[in-house]
Amino acid sequence: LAVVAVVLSSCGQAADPGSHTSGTAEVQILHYFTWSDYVGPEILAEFERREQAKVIVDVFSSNEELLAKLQSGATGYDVAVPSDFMVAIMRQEGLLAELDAAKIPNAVLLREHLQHLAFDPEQRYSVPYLWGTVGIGYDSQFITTPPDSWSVLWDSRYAGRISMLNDQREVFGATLRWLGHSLNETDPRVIEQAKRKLMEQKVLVKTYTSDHYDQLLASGEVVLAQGWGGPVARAMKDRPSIRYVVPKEGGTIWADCLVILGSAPQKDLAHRFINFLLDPEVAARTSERLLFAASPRSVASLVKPAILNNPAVYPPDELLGRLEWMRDVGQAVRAYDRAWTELKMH
Amino acid sequence: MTESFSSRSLPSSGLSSERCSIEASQLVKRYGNVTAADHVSFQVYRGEFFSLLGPSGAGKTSILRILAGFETADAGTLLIEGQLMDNVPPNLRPVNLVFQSYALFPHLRVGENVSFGLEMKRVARSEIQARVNSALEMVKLLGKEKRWPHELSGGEQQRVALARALVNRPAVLLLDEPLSALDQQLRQEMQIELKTIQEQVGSTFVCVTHHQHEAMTMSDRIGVMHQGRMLQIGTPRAIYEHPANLFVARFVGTSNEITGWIETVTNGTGVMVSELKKPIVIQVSCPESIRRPQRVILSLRPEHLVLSSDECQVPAVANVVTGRVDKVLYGGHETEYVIRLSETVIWRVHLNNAERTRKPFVSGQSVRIGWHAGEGTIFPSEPPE
Amino acid sequence: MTESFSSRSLPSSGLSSERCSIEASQLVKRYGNVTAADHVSFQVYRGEFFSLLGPSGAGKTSILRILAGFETADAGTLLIEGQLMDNVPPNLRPVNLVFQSYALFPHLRVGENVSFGLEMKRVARSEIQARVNSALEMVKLLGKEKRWPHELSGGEQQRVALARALVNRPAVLLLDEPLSALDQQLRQEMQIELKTIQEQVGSTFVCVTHHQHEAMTMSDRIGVMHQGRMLQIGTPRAIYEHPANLFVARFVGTSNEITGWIETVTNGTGVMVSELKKPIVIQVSCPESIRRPQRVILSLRPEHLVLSSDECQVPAVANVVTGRVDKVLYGGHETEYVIRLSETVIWRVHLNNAERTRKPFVSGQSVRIGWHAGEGTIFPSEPPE
Amino acid sequence: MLFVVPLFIVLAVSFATRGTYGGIIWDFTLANYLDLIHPLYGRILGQSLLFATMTTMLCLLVGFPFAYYIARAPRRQQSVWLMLVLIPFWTNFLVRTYAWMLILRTEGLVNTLLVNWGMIDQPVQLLYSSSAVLLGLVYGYLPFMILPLYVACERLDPALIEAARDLYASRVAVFWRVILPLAKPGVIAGSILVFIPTVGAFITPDLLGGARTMMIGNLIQHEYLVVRDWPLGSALSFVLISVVTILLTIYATGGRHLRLDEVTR
Amino acid sequence: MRARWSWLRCAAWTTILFLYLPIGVLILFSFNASRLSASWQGFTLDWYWMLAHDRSLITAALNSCLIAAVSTGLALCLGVSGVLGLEGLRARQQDVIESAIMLPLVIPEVMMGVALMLFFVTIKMPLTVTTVILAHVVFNVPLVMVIVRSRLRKLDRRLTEAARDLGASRWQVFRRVTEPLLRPAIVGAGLIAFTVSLDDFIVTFFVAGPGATTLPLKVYSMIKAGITPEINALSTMVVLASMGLVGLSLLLQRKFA
Ligand SMILES: Nc1ncnc2c1ncn2[C@@H]1O[C@H](COP(=O)(O)OP(=O)(O)OP(=O)(O)O)[C@@H](O)[C@H]1O
Ligand SMILES: Nc1ncnc2c1ncn2[C@@H]1O[C@H](COP(=O)(O)OP(=O)(O)OP(=O)(O)O)[C@@H](O)[C@H]1O
Ligand SMILES: [Mg+2]
Ligand SMILES: [Mg+2]
Repeated sequence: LAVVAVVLSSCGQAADPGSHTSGTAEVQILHYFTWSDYVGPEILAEFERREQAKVIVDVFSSNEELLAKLQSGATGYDVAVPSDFMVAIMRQEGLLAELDAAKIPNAVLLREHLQHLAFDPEQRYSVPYLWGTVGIGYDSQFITTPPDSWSVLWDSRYAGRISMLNDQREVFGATLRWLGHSLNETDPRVIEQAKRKLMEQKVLVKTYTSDHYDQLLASGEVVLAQGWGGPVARAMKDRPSIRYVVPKEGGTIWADCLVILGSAPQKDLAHRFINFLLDPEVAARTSERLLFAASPRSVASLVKPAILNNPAVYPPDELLGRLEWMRDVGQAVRAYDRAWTELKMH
Repeated sequence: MTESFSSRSLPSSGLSSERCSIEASQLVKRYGNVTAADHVSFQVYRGEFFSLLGPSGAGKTSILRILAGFETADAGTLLIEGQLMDNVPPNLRPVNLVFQSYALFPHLRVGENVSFGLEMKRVARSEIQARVNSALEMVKLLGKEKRWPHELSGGEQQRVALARALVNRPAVLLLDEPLSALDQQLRQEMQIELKTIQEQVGSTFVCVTHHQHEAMTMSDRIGVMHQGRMLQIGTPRAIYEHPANLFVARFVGTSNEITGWIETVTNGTGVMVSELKKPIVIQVSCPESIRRPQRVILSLRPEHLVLSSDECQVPAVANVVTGRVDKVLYGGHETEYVIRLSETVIWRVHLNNAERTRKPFVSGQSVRIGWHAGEGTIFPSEPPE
Repeated sequence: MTESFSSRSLPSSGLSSERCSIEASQLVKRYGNVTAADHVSFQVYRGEFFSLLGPSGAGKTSILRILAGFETADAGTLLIEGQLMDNVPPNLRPVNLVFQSYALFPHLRVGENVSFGLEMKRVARSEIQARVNSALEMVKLLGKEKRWPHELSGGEQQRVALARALVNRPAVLLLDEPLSALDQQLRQEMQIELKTIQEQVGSTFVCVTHHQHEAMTMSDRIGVMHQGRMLQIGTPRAIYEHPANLFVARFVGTSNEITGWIETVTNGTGVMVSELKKPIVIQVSCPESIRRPQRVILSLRPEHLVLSSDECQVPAVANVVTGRVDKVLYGGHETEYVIRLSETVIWRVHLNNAERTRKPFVSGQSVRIGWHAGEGTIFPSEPPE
Repeated sequence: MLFVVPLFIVLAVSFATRGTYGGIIWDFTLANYLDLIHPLYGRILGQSLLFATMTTMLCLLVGFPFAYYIARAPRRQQSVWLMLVLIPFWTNFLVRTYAWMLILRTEGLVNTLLVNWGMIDQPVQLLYSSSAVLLGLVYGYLPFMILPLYVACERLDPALIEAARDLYASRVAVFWRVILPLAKPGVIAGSILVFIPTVGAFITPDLLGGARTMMIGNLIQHEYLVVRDWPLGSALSFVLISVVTILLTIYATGGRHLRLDEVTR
Repeated sequence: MRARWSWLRCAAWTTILFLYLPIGVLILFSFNASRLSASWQGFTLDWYWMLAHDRSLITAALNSCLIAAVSTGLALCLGVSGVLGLEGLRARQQDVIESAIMLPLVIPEVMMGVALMLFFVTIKMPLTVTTVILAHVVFNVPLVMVIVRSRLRKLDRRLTEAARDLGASRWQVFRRVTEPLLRPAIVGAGLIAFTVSLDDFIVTFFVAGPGATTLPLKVYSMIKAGITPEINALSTMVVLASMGLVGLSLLLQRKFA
């Protein structure tokens, strides 16, 4: 009983974060709905100091969760950070507010390949913020000849030392590229073909995971991992022999974009916040901490060379041509879904 | 006789209610198909010690729970202290109940248990103290206030329960099998103590028990219950010496029985022929109600029987039967002899062990049992129930 | 006398063990600082009904649990059927225990409860059937095999527990307060039944009880325990008529006591001067052990006392004291009179209610109590304990 | 109120259809249920049920001695034991699971010890196996088994055990013939509390099982969140609920107790 | 009995070991220099230091405590009163109502979450801490009821009757007799409920509104950027703290008993 009592009392102090939702304080309050750790505490502090505002960060762990929530009418958030394909969906679902370009001067300073993207041609709703690629992280100690094709994931020499992402689109995406199709293939027959390939591969795969392949690489559990650049880069810290490559068949490019929600209570502040995050020097810091590439042109001069030259974080320019954006495939998703389920049950 | 007669009188016989602290008439309580109380009527006079006596399942507790207000009667009326008790909740009734197994609050100390009722009634602290102490003193538990219930012996717990009820100075105190959990020594002491306390506080006691001897020693009047019906109400002597029917006769004491036919009846004393193997003639006092010839059962109390061994002469008694000693149950101050008159007829006779000189009867020995003319009670041989 | 003497003999007195089914010597059992059994020694002969009698907390159950093997004695030796029982687990002992609260398996039907032991012993199905039936028949429960324990009355449950133990034909049957949960009527029946059953099966019964009368009526011999010590072992008559000390005298029956000084002793009969307000001279039979002058307590059994009202002449008895009737407890076949001799001295006398003619004594009336010379037992006034 | 409403909402949703970008379009259809008539889903469900059953068994195996022990321990200690059982679960589930992964993986604690003790010369693959999943599930839901068992055992009258011993029952016999039957209510309650969540579990299988197969839990999760096909997900959930309810009813009535409270009595 | 006893004790301790093995590991790795806790890279206290300065994490933790505590409290009130209410009814009604209440135990979490979210949205209730608490109450009440009810059934009805007889109103009976006697069960139920709601992710996510981020939400969303040993540090603190509390309460018991 004592325990319960103490816990209760300790939570007395915890009351304040809750009470912020009532938003009555004279200082403006911005609700930032994002991936955890996407914004460093010191950066927030800086913004708050500058704007005399308060930023409350709420977190989600997948684009779909974000969507599910907003679709069902959750309100109160100002700025969110959906990934590219999700921006498209949210736009169609009318969840986004139009951006006022004038209020985001930094937005025009983005790298070219991040401008006028298919999911938001006129850049009316979103600004790319952090971006990166999906490729292969491998341990150069075991794999002496640097792989340059997705086919290495089918190489039986590495049986049981391979990890794949636990994400149907990415897994199929890689396969489809390898087979010379688009990431966003909707033809059931092609998907079927990819599925068969993956079924062959399954015996070699140690695990499908999207969250801890960095650990696996670093600890040597696996020597080949399909994954995002960032985590691979993280693994390099613990195990320098880790390398990262985007195969010649090409792979996914992704970008998490800053958007303002239609239901945002604080649109002005939101604009200023976005602009602030896109400030090259702020973006650079974020980029260094998260090991994802930042979108502003000028970060190149600001991030440490070590990071800048790490292909896992900043893809070399010659690569850009081979990358493809992932799009929502509409009802074809059921085909993927069924294929994925069958793969799992194979 | 008079008592035993008046005792049968029901409330309808308009006793002035200021003499009564409880008037129950035609109470009915059913549980599903079981009838726990079947048109039960009785009165309890102010300041009297009234007992409900009956075998397990007779409906005693049910009646008590109706009085206390935990059950509501399906029919009938109940007055306590002259007030109608329909939908008066338990906590507002001028009665307190001492539970069969005490139901002391395990999480409260003795003192707190006793003071509970007073606190509920918002009595002043100081007064509470005083009354609790006096109550504990009355039950000889002063100084044990700080104990926990589980640290007390059965007898002590029983007394705490008593104190907890008494401290509220209830008009009526209800006790459900107050002594059943105690061992014999304690039991006998508590019987006397209870009686004494009742005389001290002078409030009405209604006590449920299935212990015939207990009921007799403590009570002013006893109501004998069976299968939810009230069979007889009267003083201990009345129900023992003039039982209303065979069941009562058997329940309130040892009943040695012999069946036979009434032959002739001349002004109250009749002649009955037993149904034993070799029929014998018995002189009985029989009520007018008996039509003859009729099959009857004669019930004799053991203390009216005189036991003698075959050879030595029988004392001057009118009626004699012979039997064989089946068992000898030595009981200290008295010995009980189980005697077989025939295959089916078994009698039990107590003999006081006073004369150490006289050699006791032994098992297997054949004996004579005699009694004076007119002893015992006659019942029609097919009892109402 | 002889019995009472032989009864005091301890196992050390080398009784041939083939006559004994239990030989316990110097058993000691401690719980923390409580000594539940303090060098207890006793023997139980084959086929006898032995009772352990004592107040609550005397250590009876502890002894029984040691016999059954649930507790191990801290010291002392125990032989059952001539075999040493050191670390023999309960399930391998030739004894069965009938638990104080029956401990019937609630998840098994009556029949399954009874057959449990046999199944454990891997007895053949067919035989099990037969034995279960005979056991149930013995306790008059045939036809109730399919009932659940909670569907039975207290008495029936008790009999099931009995059957469950008997069906195993144990050399020794242990019973812990077998009748304590029953009401008086059932109790008396079961007492006789138990005795009968024991005679039928002829196996040894060891029965724990704190009910003095029960112990006496059922047992061949009784061991009286108090505070973990065995005070006296003997036949009911022996312990009742020749109690070894004051505690036994008080525990096994009513003990009317009077303190005084032994003056002269001439061949066995002594003269004692009471300590009442006006001292009176009493003739007593006193053992040699008494040195004189010595302060002693004379304990008298009620059945040896003759009650008479002041005015009418006293029957020819040697000793007379006077007192005042304090309470009259009508008990059906007999009436108990609580009589106050002085402030502190209170006696209890039973009178048989046979002679309906004689008018009973009433409360407050002053009476004379007389008894023959040499009645009663003398104890040194500071008892050993 | 708050308890039943969600159920009906979902029931309704399970008859709707999916919008192009997820979401719900309210036109009545049985399509979702028809889609489920496919051996694939059958296998998934079967597998999940199998896992849940095994988990429940293991929990019983591990939980019973423990519960019995604390039930017999001195009063004061009992509460402490219970707290000891609960405290680990005040840490984050994901973190706990990660800890297990650290323990189980190829250079993990277990392998290292085994190798050092020379029981095995080659690290064995413990992680990403169904046994790992079982382990994780048992670990995750043990308390829900222990508590009811404890309640049941604590009520168990020691005199009954002694009675059985006195009637020639060996310790084993005592357990099977007396203790277990009497603790049955607790067993059933525990089983229900463990079985239900384990059927729907999805994180443990993903992390410890390497997501190499799919549990009904994963599938529902997947449908709701990844595919954003709420109608299908709801349909799935409904099938699951009904199956589980039926199974449990059978199980419980088998033990002559149906109502949960009965069960924990 | 000895033998059985000893092996039981072994079993018990093994179980405890099993329960605390991962805890030990995560405590260990809370001192590991490596961010990935992939391998041992040397001792450090950095994570504790970072934890101390990570506002969002601490907020989340406190949020969790708050929500868990409040919802547990509510669940206890509802559950206990519900149980007492049920006692009054006929067996048949009891069954019906009860099975309705037990539903949340059977519904898959995701579904539960979505359903509740839809529910709140339909009744135009803005998602806030409140909604989270309500949701937690929904799945905690059944747990509480199951546990408390089992105890209530063992409670001697005559005790409450005795209280009534001694002049206590229904409320007084509860305060002075029922509640104290049920306390063990209530505490037990509270602990379970607290544990469950402290660790709930799915339901919470759906019904959580702005500013209502709990620890599990935080942790799960850290996956993308990588879960840092800060969490281990936090968990360590939690475990040690609760251990301390238990010890404390023990001492207190000793003192008063
Ligand atoms: N709550 C109840 N539900 C169903 N039947 C009941 C209930 N209470 C009592 N009865 C039945 O009513 C009858 C009378 O019960 P009651 O308890 O009044 O008898 P009693 O004289 O008190 O018996 P005992 O001496 O064993 O206490 C019994 O047959 C009993 O089975
Ligand atoms: N398990 C135990 N732990 C501690 N003390 C005990 C234990 N069992 C018995 N005692 C103590 O030993 C003494 C004898 O107990 P025991 O049960 O043998 O007495 P008893 O004669 O059976 O009493 P009763 O007639 O009440 O059953 C008592 O003082 C009791 O408190
Ligand atoms: Mg009763
Ligand atoms: Mg005992």
